Amino acid sequence: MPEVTTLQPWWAALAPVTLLTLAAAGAAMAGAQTARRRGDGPLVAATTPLTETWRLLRQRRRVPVAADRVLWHVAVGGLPVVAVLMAVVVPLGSVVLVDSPVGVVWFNAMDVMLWALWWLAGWGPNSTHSLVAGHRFLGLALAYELPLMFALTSPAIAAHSLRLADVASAQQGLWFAVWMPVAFGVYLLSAVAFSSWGPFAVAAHSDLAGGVLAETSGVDRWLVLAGRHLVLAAAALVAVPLFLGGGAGPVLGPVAWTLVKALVVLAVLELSAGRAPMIRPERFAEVGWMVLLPATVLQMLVAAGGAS
Amino acid sequence: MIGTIVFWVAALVAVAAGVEVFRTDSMARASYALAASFVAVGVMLLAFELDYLGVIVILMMVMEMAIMALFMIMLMGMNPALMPMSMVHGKRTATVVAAVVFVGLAAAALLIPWPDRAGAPAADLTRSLGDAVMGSKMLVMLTVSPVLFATIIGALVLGHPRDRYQRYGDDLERDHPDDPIQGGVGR
Amino acid sequence: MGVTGVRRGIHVLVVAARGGALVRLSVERALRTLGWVPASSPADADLLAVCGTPADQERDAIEQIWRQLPGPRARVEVTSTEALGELLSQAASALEDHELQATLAQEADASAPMGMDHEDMDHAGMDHGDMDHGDMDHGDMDHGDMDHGDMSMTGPGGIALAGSSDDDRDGLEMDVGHVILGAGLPGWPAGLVLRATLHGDVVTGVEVLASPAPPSLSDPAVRAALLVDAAAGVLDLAGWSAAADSARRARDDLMDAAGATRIAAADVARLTRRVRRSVLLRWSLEGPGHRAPSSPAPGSVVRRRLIALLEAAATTLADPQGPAHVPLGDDLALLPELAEGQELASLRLLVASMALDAGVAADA
Amino acid sequence: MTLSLVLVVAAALFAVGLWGALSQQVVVMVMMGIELMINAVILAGGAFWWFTTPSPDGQVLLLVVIAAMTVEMAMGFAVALLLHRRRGTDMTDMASELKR
Repeated sequence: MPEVTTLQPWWAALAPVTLLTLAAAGAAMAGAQTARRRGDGPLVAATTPLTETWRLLRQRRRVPVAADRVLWHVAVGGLPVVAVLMAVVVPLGSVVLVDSPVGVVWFNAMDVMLWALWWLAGWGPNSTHSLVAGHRFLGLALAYELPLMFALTSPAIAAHSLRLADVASAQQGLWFAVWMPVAFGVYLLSAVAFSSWGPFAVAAHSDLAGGVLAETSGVDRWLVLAGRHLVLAAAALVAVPLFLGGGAGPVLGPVAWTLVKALVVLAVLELSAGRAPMIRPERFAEVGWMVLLPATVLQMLVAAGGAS
Repeated sequence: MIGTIVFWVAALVAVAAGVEVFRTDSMARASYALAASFVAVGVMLLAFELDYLGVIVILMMVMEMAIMALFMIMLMGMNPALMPMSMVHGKRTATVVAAVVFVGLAAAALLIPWPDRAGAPAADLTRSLGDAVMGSKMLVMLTVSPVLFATIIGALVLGHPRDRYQRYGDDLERDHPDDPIQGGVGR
Repeated sequence: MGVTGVRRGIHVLVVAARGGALVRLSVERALRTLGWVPASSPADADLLAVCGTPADQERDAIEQIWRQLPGPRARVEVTSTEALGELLSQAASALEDHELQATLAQEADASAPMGMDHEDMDHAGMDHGDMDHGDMDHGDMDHGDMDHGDMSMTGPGGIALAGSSDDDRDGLEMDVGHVILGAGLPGWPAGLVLRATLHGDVVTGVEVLASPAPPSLSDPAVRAALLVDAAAGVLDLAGWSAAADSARRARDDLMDAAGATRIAAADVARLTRRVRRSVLLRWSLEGPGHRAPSSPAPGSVVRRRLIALLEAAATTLADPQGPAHVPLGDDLALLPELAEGQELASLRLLVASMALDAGVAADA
Repeated sequence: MTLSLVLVVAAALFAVGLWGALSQQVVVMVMMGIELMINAVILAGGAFWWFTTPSPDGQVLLLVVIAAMTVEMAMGFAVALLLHRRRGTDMTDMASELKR
């Protein structure tokens, strides 16, 4: 078992800050891509998240008639919270905020929280479009979640542990991403899906007038949009110990390596936006159950064979 | 200290959310109140160092309630604009029975001299659970798995509105099923 | 445009009144040069840009959309492309005008149903706010004969509840609703108003309440621009915003008075190849707008129309004297048949693929 | 926190669930009551395990309880759905006879 020091609780304040910085970088990347497509300059591109934040924080929020405010607020505020909770179990080199012995399952539980949050974000405003979008997200979730669970199991089996630090240190020499490509691929795909982003942006898409965002304005909207980038950033962070050898690497320290790797994964996730047509849940469900699920089960067998 | 406070806050949330399940008029709120109750119990299990089981309870129950909320709305048909309605029968009997059961159980809990702890928990409880499931208690898991599998099949058979003859034709002659919306693999 | 120093990143909801499609193209082009962003819904918008002159019944709808802008907010009505830059910069300064915004906020608070929380059940007969969302029809509830007495079919806030129907596809009740789809949806054809009957999110009926009046055009470049614009709309709804943005650039080049037509023609050709080649697009669109097995032509209606739109644009550019394709009337009549059994989101794709703004519908 | 106190909490949860299971008219609401009762059982089981015999066997037992709950839910929903499709009701009173 590798030595990992659990940080004192007051370091916890740094977790949201770090994650927010990472998410801001991610949002800037996505913003830059959109701006480039629209023909704007690079300066505009990089500042898109800031101008958008400024705009939304000044905007008043409008609540539709007979909205379920309580559940709506849970959904809107829950996204950033879940993202932070996802990230706290990630070891940064030899230190970790919460050294959970079941970090892999914890991550899984937090991604399941997103089922509830996206649906509630659709339910809350009492509007047809957002409710349909919330339902549609659950349809997608049913398709990606089981393959994701098996994809998460593969590294855990190979490392003989559910602890993320153990999983990271089990990859001395060869990263799990290299010899578990199916699991890694399904992980990336699911990360995009549970963030409702890129080709899986089913909960907030223009074909349903913005979906769960159809009635969301002001600070609520900011929380949902920022929460989405935070979730992407958290998923990128978790990928590092799971598949990319944790903080291992030459010259730079483990903390730096973890962040660098996370940034690369984040770039992959963020830049998936707009590159491909939407993968519709009604089409994807069959792929998830009939192609990805068997593939990840086979991957798990390979992982078990390679580990023993 | 912090652990104890968290525990009792969770206990309070668990019971309060449980009561809210039956007090609220909203199907969505009822489902998610139940989810909150389960999450609180999951947190309490974490206090007993049952990390794996605690997290699994949270994971499964949030997932289940996300789907349950759909069933609630599907079968009870409410939108967020709710009308208060009472869907209760035999309220008095239920109240009496529940009260008696509570008093009985609570009295038992407080009055019975519970034995002291025998043995100490393993150093790595998750690993010990895994060893038990894959070792001495393997038979239990071998029994549970087919039960779960049978449940999946049974529930699908009962719940699915279309059978394969409706999809593939009377003699199962179609290459692609006749579904309202075609699936991504074409099966 | 001649507008400099204006804030960037303003979100604009572009609403085209009947016959305002051409003006919309100019406005959208202006937005891009300003670095402004098209809004996806009224809640997202800072600025409401009405293109063309709305008729009386359209005015009501636009007023309702205006009420849904959260504020700070401003609105402009663009009837011609002249002085467009000035109009927009005035709107931008209106957004920064604190006094004006305070007045607008007071107005909004006075007219909005305040405190419509869950617990307040007695605000019956309030203003619905959103015309295209909460407008559900009354229906029967078969819990009615149980012991909870008489229930009104209208929920709190004056919003009608979903009803039930006998011929429900999934055999579930209480999921029948009606939505009005019209102005305010991004990329929606100017002047089209639909009333859709939904079972959950499945469309079971579509009624055309108002149909658009497509412009009659002589300039082939503009005609091509409208076709490419329609293709961009389809691509956007299909989620492929990279391709949609290329299409919009080509469209803006076509609208350019200086005439970047030649470049645009090459762009359109490239885009057509890209769309044709995309396996993912083909796969993704097999779901929506896929005709019943009885239909002779296999594949997705939406994808075929999308490619036909781009090809029609290319043909128009290559041969300016060429014929202006099939008229739109009978095509819109096909919509109810095509839409039945589709999801709400797929209905949007179907409508977009009809290119009603361009006034020509490609052969499906 | 002692075993007795935790058990009182579990008893409270159980009683609330029981009240719901006995008094609710709608099948899904009855199921929510049952869920709440199982929730109490899980809590009590966890407490017993921790305060009396913290051996792996107890964890396996809890795992089985959780599995049983999922089976209950899945079958309950399937039956509720079938009932709804066939008879258009979700009330327990109207489903008291199983024949059509």
